[in-house]
Amino acid sequence: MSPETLILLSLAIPFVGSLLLLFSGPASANVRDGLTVITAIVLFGVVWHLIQIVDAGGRPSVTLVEMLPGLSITFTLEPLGMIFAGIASFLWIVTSFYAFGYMRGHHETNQTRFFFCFAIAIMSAIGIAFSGNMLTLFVFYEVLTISTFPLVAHSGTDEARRAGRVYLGILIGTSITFLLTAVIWTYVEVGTLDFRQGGILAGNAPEGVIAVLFGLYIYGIGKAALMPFHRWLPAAMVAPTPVSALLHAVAVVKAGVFSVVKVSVFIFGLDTLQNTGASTWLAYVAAATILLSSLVAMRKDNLKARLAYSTISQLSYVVLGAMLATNIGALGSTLHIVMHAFGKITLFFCAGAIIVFAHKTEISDMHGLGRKMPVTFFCFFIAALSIIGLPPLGGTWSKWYLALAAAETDQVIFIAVLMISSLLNIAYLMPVVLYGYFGKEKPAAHDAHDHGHDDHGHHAPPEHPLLRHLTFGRPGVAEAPVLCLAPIVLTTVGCFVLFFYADRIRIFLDPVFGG
Amino acid sequence: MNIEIITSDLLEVATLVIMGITGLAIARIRNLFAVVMLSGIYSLMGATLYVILDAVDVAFTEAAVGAGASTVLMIGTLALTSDRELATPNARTVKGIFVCTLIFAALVYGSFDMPLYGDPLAPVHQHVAPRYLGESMGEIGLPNVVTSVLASYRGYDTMGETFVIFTAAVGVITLIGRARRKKSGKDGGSGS
Amino acid sequence: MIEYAFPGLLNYWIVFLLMMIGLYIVIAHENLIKKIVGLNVFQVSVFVFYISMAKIKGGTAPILADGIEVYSNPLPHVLILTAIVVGVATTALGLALVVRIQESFGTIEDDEVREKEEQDK
Amino acid sequence: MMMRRKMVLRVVSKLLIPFILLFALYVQWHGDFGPGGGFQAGVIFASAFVLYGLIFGLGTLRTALPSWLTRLVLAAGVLLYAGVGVASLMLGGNFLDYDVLAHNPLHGQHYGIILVEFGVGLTVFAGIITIFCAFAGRAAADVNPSEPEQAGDTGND
Amino acid sequence: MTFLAEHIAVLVVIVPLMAAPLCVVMRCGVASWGWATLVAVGNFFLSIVLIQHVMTNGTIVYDLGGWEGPWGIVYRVDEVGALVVLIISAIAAIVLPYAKESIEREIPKERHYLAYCMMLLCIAGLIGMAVTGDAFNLFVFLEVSSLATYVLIALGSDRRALTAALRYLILGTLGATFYVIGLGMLYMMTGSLNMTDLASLLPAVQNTGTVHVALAFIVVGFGLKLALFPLHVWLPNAYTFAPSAVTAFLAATATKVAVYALIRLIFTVFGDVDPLESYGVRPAVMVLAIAGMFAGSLIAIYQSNVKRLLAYSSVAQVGYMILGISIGNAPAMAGGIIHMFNHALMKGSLFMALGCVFYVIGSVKLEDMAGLGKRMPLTAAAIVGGGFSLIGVPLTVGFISKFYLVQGALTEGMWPVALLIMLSSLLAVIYVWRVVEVMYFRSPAIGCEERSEAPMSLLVPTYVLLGAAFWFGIDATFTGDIAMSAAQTLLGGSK
Repeated sequence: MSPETLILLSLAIPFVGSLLLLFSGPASANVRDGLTVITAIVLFGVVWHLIQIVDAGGRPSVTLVEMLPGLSITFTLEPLGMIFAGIASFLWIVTSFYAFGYMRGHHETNQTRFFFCFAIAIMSAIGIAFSGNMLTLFVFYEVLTISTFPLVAHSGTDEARRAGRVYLGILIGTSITFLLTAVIWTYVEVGTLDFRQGGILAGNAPEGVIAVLFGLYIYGIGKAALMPFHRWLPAAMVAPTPVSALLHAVAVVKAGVFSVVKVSVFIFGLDTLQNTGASTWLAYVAAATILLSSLVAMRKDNLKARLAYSTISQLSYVVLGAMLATNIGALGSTLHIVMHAFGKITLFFCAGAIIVFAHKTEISDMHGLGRKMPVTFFCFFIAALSIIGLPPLGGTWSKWYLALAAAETDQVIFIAVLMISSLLNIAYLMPVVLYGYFGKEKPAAHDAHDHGHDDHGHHAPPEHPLLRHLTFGRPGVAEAPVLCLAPIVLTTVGCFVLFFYADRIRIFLDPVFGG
Repeated sequence: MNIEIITSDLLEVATLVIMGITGLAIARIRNLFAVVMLSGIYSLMGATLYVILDAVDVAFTEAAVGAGASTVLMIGTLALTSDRELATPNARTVKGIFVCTLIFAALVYGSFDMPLYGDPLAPVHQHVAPRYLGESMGEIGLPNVVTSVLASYRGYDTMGETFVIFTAAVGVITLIGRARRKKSGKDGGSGS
Repeated sequence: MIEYAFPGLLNYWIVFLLMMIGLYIVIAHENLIKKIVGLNVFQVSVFVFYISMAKIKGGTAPILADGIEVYSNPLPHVLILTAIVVGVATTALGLALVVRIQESFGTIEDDEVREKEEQDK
Repeated sequence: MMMRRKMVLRVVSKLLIPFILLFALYVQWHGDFGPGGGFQAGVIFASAFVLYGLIFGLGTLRTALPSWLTRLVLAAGVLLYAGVGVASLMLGGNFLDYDVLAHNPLHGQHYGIILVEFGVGLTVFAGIITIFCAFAGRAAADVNPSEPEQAGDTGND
Repeated sequence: MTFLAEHIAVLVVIVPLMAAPLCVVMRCGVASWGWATLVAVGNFFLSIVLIQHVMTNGTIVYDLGGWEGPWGIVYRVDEVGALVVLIISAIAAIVLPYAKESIEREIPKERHYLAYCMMLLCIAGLIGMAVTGDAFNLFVFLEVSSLATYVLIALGSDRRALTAALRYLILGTLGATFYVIGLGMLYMMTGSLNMTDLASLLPAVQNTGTVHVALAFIVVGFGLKLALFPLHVWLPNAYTFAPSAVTAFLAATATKVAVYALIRLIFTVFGDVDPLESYGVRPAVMVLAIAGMFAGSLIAIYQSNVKRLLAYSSVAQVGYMILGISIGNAPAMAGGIIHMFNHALMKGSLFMALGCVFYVIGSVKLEDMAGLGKRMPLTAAAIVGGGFSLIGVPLTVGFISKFYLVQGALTEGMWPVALLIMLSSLLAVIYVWRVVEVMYFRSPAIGCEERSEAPMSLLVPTYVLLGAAFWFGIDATFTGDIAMSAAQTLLGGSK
């Protein structure tokens, strides 16, 4: 098959898959889940094939429709996008398995709608990754927002609906008000929206316009969660944990920062940004976001909320890298997309496992839980180290390149920011592990939760072997079932592996950041 | 100056003034029966004015329709509703006076550049009309130019107008018509 | 041009005044029949405006006859013939609606109707 | 019957109505030469029937002019007008171009105008009768207490 | 075929016009429906022939009665005119098949044939307005369509439909009379009623107070008909209480035709130089348009009746169209024109979907629509789809309109205007999302949980129109080209 067909195929697979499971879902949960897995695996296969084509220097491109002359839905592959597509599609497989365990263990309703929207979200993430022009990116960006809304408001409670409103309000609000204006403005200035190495605005627009436009773009991409438009991310945490894990640690937020990098590199051009200084003030905003959200994270007792603020902080690393407007900075950003994806998804998986199988959401309730769920807490520990940036874990490299870029541009202050932030990372992530392993269990709280758990057991049908607590034959251990634990372990291993393969990724990205 | 012209002009202004008085009376009087009658008189005065202004066809129609048909319909409506009008709130009066003054000012402002009344050199008498007056005898062959224009030059408008009547008639049936099946025994109910 | 000094524009102004009386009745009165009467007055006044502009001093009705040179402009006459018909058609429909409103609401005072509409909500 | 006892009215109107009808016909066919035409004729023609209806009651009028007939005339009038237009289309002219209706354009114009004026007359006549009967019929229903109109009802039929 | 090509301009009007009396003669609801549908579909094909003819051979000028302008009445169909005709007849051809079930549910049986007759008259009147090249003929056909509209609105099953119709009648007649006054002044100054002729005669008297006042009266007159803020007061109730099929048809066509007529009058009659500029009314019109956009959307947010909500949204959308005109460059003008088409598609499908809701649950109140996503999944999905279009989500027609508008505003350097357009889309997000949330994330009331979808005869037309709303959003080349070239023609005079 030609690469062009494969591109369309990789969009069609999740779409068709989603439709199939929409119609098969009510019939049988097993068929639906099976379909999800098969779709995910096939999708990853196709994307992997495309990655190799791109690695070999191919730049296939295909135009789906032309809405108006010069305005088309076009997909063009390039390494940056392939990285994002690769992560999203790979982690979808992992998350699918995890989601079965989670959703069934949690006895969630509306599972068909859940998996349907999930698949559509993945499709739009792939669409964003492959987009060949700004319009395509914008289209899929919006589809992603809309398709994830039902996931956020999934439970339908008042709280969920309120959160859904915040989510949608900020994401749609920023994207329509700022991003769309910026897109059309770009079109008015240069008459095209195609991504081009070196930037299409370079030399084609007055400096003042570039500065304003850049601000509009960066704030228009609300998914990057740059302050003050970050509120949607903590709000989105009411969603089921697989959503928080894949979408709000990987697909959605990474789509945001990926768009930031893509816009900086292909619309403006790093040189233009460097010369006009349009991005400088945003670098400071990003730095402020890094520190402030870390501080907020420290004060959150709810584990998912803490992780959400941590994500905001980490996203700003990526934004900061792009704002430094050097090749090394952008490389650091891209690497951070990858590294953070693996690290954060692991953390969320762990949080989810704790919620479902130990019924704890607050960190202060998790004292001593590490002894009950040793594997989960170990994985949490490793992933946290990767986020902090310690070798031999993937997170090391991205921070390294970011620091290099800061040094290169003589902005030592950002090195300091990175250092302080790492310390703050330790301060908000490590206590979870420490309490888990060394804290004393609080008997009262434990009882209450246990009781709730029993209740669950009464109503639930007999559990599938894959959904049973693992005990490893030891008393006092009630680890998450295999379906949840295996993905956790897998992504944890990923954090290790990436430490050794970071250079391979750099080489892959060389055509973009080689200069 | 021709004495006939002066008489006609004076007559015109006088009729207009009478119409104005009638109009004011319509606005003031709260007995709707009287209002409807005055409205008929207003139309009739209009018809008189059209005769003075050489528009005999229009006068004929206005008398038949404005003074005749409309008034009959209004009386019919009064019979079905009530013939007293309640007092009007002051706020509305103020609003009405404000809006009308504004529009009146605009109209008067617009009138300063208008050709004077009865000026044969006004553009209306220069452009299209001379052809109707001059050529219609040869093209259509009828002495009544109004009929020529109505039925031929602008026959399409007249067709539209006929359809307006048709629409109104069907509309009235739709709104207050009665079905065949009801009240067949009574003399009044089996209509339309 | 002395012969056009009277009425000059005076008659137009009176006609405008007539229009405004009609409009005022429509705006300021709550009674629906009166509103429709007001519409009639407004429209008739506009017709007068048209017919006035068609007039030529010393002209006659546009029915061609030997020995007459000056005819008034026939075109506005035609337009107004059409407009009169449209006017009466509108009046008929409006009155039919008034009858129905009376039957449904028991009143034809717009403010009272509005109050009853509020209750429907 | 509302006016059964008003003998004078009945006799006078019976005498008057034929003249009104005659006058209407004159206006209809003489409109080409003097003031008048289909529209005025239609109104006058209708007024004769309206008068008849007022004096002798709506039911009697409806016997003379059943509602299917007025509707037919109503539709026939507009269709006649538009039909003349279609005829001129068929004969190779533009819509409503009467020149092509006869060999001589002047005759064509004449035929065309007579026909369309007749169409106007028919529709106006039927239109006025229809509207009058609708209102009068409503009034007849209104005095009938057996049929209270419900608020919010779309209308009784 | 030459016959068709020669007379196509007048055929699109007289076919529905002549079909209407036959409905009255039939006196049978089903037969009239069949006949009306047949005519509407036929007319749709005629309008396709018309637009093709116009696009290949340029503007059609047709002399009615064989009298050329300015002595007779002429039809003058340019690209936009043909597009407007296409909108009307396409919507008619979709709404009429839909109307059968819907009207059977909402209107007493004896009045069905009358309703179809009125529908045909309304169609003919609107098309007549779009194709005419004579300013007075415009008034006549305006009245044909208006009278039919008043009756159709009054057919609604709520008693408030009657008052809505009467208020519309009064305001509509005032509007039409204002137009007649304005036209009278123009005629007074030029002696002509033919639009082309007027355009050539007006420059000589352009600086007279009379012409200025005439323009003002024409704008106010049509402003009333097209519901330009703040002259929109008749619209919400009229749309809310009219029968569903009627609302769908009117919302999709009536205001657009009025907008088009206004464009014609402003830009071709007054258009020797950019009229808004030379008469100094651009800021005023722009402010009104923007005020309409915001006021309409803001009021829409607080509505509890969804039909009413969409009616206020129409007020806002009219604001977009007028804004496009008032900015005064080609892309913005194209945006205004294309939005006439696009808005017809989206509002038509939305109101048709609401008709489905009304058909099944007998109400379109927001609280009664709780859980609709489960009860009527297809209808709910249609509402969501239409809502996306209202917001202007990419790949829907709404996006195309906004793209052009914003492009126009930015080209002119009016970036605050561009931002305002975007902000008002956000308001659209809010009111659309209120509906979506109630439909999908709130449980249905007790006792009506089971699934009961509207019949296919309602759903299929709804989806056809919705499909078009997406199709022309995905491939806007056809509409975009027409709008752009039309905009350039309209503005051509100013360069």
